[in-house]
Amino acid sequence: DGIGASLLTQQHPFYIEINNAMEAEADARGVPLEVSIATQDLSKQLADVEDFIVKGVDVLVISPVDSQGALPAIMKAKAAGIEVITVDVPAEGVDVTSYIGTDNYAGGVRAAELMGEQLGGEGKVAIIDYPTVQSVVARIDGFKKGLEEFPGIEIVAQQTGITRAEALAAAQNMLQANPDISGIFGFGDDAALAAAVAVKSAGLSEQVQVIGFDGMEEARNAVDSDPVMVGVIQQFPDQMGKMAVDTAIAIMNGEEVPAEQPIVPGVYTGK
Amino acid sequence: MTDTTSTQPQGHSYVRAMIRQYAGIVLSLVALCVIFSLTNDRFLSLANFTNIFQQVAVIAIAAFGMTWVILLGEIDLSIGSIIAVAGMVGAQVIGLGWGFVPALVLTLASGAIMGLFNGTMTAKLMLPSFIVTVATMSIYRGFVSLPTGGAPAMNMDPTWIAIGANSFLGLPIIIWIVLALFLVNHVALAHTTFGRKAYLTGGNREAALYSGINVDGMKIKIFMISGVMAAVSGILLSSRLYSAQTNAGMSYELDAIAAAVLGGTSLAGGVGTMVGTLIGALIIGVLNNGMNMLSVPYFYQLIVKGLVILVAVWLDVRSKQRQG
Amino acid sequence: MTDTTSTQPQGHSYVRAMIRQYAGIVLSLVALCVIFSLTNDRFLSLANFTNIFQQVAVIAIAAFGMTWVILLGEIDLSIGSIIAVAGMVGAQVIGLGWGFVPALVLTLASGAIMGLFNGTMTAKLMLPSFIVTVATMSIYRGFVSLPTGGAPAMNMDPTWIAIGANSFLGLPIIIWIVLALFLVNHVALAHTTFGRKAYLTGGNREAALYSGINVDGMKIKIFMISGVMAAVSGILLSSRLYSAQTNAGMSYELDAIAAAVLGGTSLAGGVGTMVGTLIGALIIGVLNNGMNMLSVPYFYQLIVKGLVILVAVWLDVRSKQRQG
Amino acid sequence: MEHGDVVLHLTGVRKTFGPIVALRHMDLTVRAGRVHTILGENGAGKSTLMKILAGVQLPTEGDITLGGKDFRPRTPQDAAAAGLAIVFQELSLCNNLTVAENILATREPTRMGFISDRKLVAQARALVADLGLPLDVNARVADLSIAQRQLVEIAKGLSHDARVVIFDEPTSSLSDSEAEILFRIIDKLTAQGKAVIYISHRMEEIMRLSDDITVVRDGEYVDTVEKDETTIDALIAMMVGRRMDEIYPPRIAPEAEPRDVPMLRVEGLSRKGAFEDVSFDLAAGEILGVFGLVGSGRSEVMNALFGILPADTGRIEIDGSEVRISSAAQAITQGIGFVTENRKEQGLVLSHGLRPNVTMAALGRFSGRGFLRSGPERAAAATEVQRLGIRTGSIETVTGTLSGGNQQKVVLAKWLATKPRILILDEPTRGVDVGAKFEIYRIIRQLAAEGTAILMVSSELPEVLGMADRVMIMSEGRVAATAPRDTLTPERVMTFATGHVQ
Ligand SMILES: Nc1ncnc2c1ncn2[C@@H]1O[C@H](COP(=O)(O)OP(=O)(O)OP(=O)(O)O)[C@@H](O)[C@H]1O
Ligand SMILES: Nc1ncnc2c1ncn2[C@@H]1O[C@H](COP(=O)(O)OP(=O)(O)OP(=O)(O)O)[C@@H](O)[C@H]1O
Ligand SMILES: [Mg+2]
Ligand SMILES: [Mg+2]
Repeated sequence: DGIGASLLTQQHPFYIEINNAMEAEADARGVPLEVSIATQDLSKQLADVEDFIVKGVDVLVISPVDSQGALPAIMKAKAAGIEVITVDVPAEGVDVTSYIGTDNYAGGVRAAELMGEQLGGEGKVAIIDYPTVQSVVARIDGFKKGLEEFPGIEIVAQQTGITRAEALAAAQNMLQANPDISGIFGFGDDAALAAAVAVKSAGLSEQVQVIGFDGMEEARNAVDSDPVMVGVIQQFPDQMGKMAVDTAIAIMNGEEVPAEQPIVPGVYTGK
Repeated sequence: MTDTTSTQPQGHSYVRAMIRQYAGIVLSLVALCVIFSLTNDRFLSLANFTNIFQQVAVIAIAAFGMTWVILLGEIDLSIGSIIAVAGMVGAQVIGLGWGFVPALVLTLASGAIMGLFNGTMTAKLMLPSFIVTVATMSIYRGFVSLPTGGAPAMNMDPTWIAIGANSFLGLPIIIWIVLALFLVNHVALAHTTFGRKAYLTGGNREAALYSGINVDGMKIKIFMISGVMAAVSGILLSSRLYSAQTNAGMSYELDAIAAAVLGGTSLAGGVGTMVGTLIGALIIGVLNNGMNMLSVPYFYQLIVKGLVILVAVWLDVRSKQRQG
Repeated sequence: MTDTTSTQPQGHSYVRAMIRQYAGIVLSLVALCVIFSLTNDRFLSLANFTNIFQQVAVIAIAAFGMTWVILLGEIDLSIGSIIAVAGMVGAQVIGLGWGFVPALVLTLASGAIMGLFNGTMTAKLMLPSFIVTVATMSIYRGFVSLPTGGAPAMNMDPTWIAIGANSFLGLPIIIWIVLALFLVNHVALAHTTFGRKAYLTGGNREAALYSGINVDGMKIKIFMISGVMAAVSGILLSSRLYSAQTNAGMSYELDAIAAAVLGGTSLAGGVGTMVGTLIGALIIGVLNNGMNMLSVPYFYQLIVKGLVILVAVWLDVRSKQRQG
Repeated sequence: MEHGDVVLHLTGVRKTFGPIVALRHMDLTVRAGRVHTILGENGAGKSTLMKILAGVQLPTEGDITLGGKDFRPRTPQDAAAAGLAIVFQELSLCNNLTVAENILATREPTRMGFISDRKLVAQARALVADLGLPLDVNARVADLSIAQRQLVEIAKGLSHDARVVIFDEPTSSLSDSEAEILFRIIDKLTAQGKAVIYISHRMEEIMRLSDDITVVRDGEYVDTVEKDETTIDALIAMMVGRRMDEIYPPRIAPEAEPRDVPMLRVEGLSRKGAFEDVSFDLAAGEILGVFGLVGSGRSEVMNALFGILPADTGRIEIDGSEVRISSAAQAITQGIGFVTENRKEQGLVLSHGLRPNVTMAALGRFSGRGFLRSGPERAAAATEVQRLGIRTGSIETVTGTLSGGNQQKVVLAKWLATKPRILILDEPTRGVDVGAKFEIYRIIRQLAAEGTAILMVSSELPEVLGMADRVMIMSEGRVAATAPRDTLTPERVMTFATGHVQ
């Protein structure tokens, strides 16, 4: 009994905050909570959920490693009579009791708007992406869609930089190939922070502006103190985690819960 | 029936020999089971053992293939990528509407071809298999993403899904597949001339050559076996997940190697059995499952898993040394 | 100065021997450079070569350590995790306010201790290093997350950051470090009795034992070298990133092995040079950089990287066979 | 096929490895029912020729006919199918498998595609019994001594029917009693009308076994003679291109004054399961021969003295004071050198050049403050190569490409480079040709004359009696007798060795 949570990773501050918020809330409300980390491996997530089923949890909170790929895990849980809440990443092809998450596409559009403003509608832009994660793909799609409003802005390069080290190398090399870049959009804080380092080490601080996504503490501090980091799309993992536990408790108490609980991302551009 | 593997003394007492050979790892496995069932009363249930077997199936089957490769003194680091490619091939063929059987055949064929490439590079160009398969690990991983640009591909073919979801005679089909493949691999290794040739080649390449064994041919065939086993793993994985993931199977090669080595397969070649590998895979499965059941935090799981591998291999090595 | 490695014919023409030995990989490196400079006019610039060197520094230094290990016929798969632990140790010590020098010393010590553990398990318990370091890869990766629970740890110590950001005599400090460590490792390997003992132990462990070489001691020392080199890599990486990431260095062991093997180090032990490893690391760096510059999509980069490794190793093996 | 008919005929066979000419020009005529010995110095190309016949290597040029038909085997199966069996010089067994599994490798009896283990063991057992070899077919090869492995190799080579049987130095690691078994097998083979090609460096057994003898020099055919029409001296002269009067060089009077304290004193040395209560003295300048049957524990005593497998009890004194030796490094520091019996595994780094091999046990002498000094190192390597007459292109030649005898000399060179006070020689002339043997004996004498104390383990009785001042005979891990050479005859030594005397 209690809540079982399957989170997609533990090596990202965003998920650590979700995790911490969930544990704090569960503690505060006196509900048992167990957390498994899928380490971005779908079959581990499936195994984690199967183990939750054997343990007999009442509600499964899951942040899918993959929207479609989580289908069997969620269906298994539902078949075992467990209610499912998805957090951060939606599930496709199966109905869940509730979805709590950031609208990544909208966040991408807002990043584009910020970029357009900062560059005054003119310039060359590079993107650091992570093509195998859907929430990131949605951000990039939203960003590209948003930039369509600014015909003077051209996307000249897009490279993958999954870890911070990879993002640093990708940003360095893109700047080397296109020294006239004036903006970089990083799919997450890691990518943006790495891009800012690359900009500085290439001596292009005056010319290039970097926008990130996630808005964890480190990135917000960077926006405050580092002129290269002009802004970051801010998600609210603490709200997500708390809301997930509250929703789960509501379900256990037999209350009705909304099917979607979107959390609109903010734009952080400094204190 | 007497056993033919080389590490076993042959004699009247087959059971005693078995016990002696596998004492170290069986001890580890039993110890883990006892610890977990004492700390969690749901661990010791049929449902949970079905769970463990299902979870371990992908690793176990890949490890059967890996056992052949290691036995030959080679290594195959590309199986994680082959698992992903196989799932993707299946999903794409199903997507074309060709149906289950062609999808199955082409998936297995893709595994065989990737293995053929590994084997040919190793045998004919005389490159070390470690570096060949590090390279093909990257190449095949690149291949997976070509059809979808990195996105996963759904595969909801009912027969395909049934493999991972349905049961037969009360046991999940996946478990039947694991047991069937275990039997085939065990018999092929322990009781056929092909298996014997693998032991000879792995034990002393030059001696095998002088005995008239086509050593290059053996290498190529065995990398193909490894490729096909990985493809079967890929089928099971994508069946369980209803989809082919582009990052499927990542770093599974290390689990497969760990399973084989835990089971007493020597990385130097020439020594190893399928029975050992199956037990090794079960140790890894029980460990993952048991720690999940105990809600051990992820980082501690990493530490405990590493320590258990160390202890189990050490027990195995020591129990074999004692017997001289 | 004459060379003392065993694979080189010694004679009047040291330069000719060098050319012959490294013909295969130098050819690969030059070919890559030519292709990239033809397709992108910014490739061939001092700024970009500084870039490449900086990006390759982490791999190159880890590969120097790996060269020692492979030379001994062993392998160290835990260096990726050691890189992460080292960064984290540095960040934590800085976080305690103890300052740069203690942080540096403790970081290097942590690398040495992790290497000591690897070496002791391998030498004293006589476990295969492959399985020992697969296990410690998991264990050390678990350690990284203990202080922060998986989150990265900032490390904004000005001296620490200066290592990755500042220049000295017009060249980034990182490059000076790579060159200095190259020189130290090269001289130690090629011109000291310690290096000779490493070659001999790797070439034939038993013969080395009978010749009075403390084979176990060599193993332990060399795993410690590998650990310390990985720790230096971890320092550079965390310096360049202003922080210690818990997933830092993941799968870097494969790049380090690839660099060493591209450079002609034999996985069987007993053969290899630091010069080769440096060139091998440069090939990997040039390849990554050039493909980024050309905006090659990620999946194609994986494929091309694998193919280039295959071709380069094949060229190397072939050029050596030709010379008999 | 009648006795005396030509079975195998070779003309103008040539084999090159890149620039290296292994066989220049080889002619050979082998007849049914006769033992045809091939005699030549180390590196003359004998094994290469046999590998060509066995289908392991292809000749560069030349014609071969077998039973009148053209014979050009491309694989070992081709050769076996044509009726050729070979016992290889270099052991080609899988240590991980049992004796039975090795003997019948690739010819396992099967039933419906599966190996029948019962038949496998039965067949192997029958074969071993038929050949009269003392082997347990269920034993793992890894657990056998070198000599026993050699017997397995013989059984494996003879496990299928053949018209021509080749033995490439089958006795190099056998003691006389096992060699006797082999000779009986060979007699049986020739009685059945089979042709036997035999390679050995032991002149006595060649004279005993052979019908025809072909001499090879530098890869070139020299002559074929009938045994009855020649003498050992004549053969040696043909082989080395000059006359050699005396195989065992005379003793040179010791230069050092004899002292009362022995250089080495061993008292009550025991190691469980290996040897018991071994005691002996060894004076400076003395050669103590250690004889025994295979498995009598001689090598284990030597390993204990050298700190590899230290003894459980007993004491070792050097120059009158007790020493503890628990590692090879300590042994070397005490001035002990150890020419091991298995040069491939314990002696050499085959993939490395000669120079690092020669200096590997004496690195300290070629370094300063941890740095190698390549000048002295190269000089030392060159000196040893010259002193021992090692046939090599340069001091950088890869050791693995040298012939067996030359490899043996490299091991010797390696220990001479340490300038030992006490030199242990375990089967120092295994697989070495007569010319090289003479050189090695000469060097041993020279060392003894310079005051080196020498322990010489050998399974060749003539060698022990020819070289030693005193002989220690071991039997089943114990010292059966120690006596001055003058008091010993071959018969007496054998009685002690076989344990017939208490
Ligand atoms: N694979 C090889 N590559 C290069 N050289 C070789 C090879 N095999 C043999 N040789 C050379 O060919 C020559 C003949 O070698 P072979 O082994 O036939 O001599 P052998 O007469 O059997 O000597 P021994 O009495 O020492 O066994 C030697 O000089 C050896 O170095
Ligand atoms: N019957 C046997 N079964 C298994 N192993 C044996 C047997 N006899 C001897 N051995 C092994 O072979 C080795 C023979 O001992 P050792 O080498 O000391 O004897 P040796 O007198 O030097 O004979 P050799 O001529 O073989 O060197 C030992 O290591 C022993 O373990
Ligand atoms: Mg020979
Ligand atoms: Mg011996």
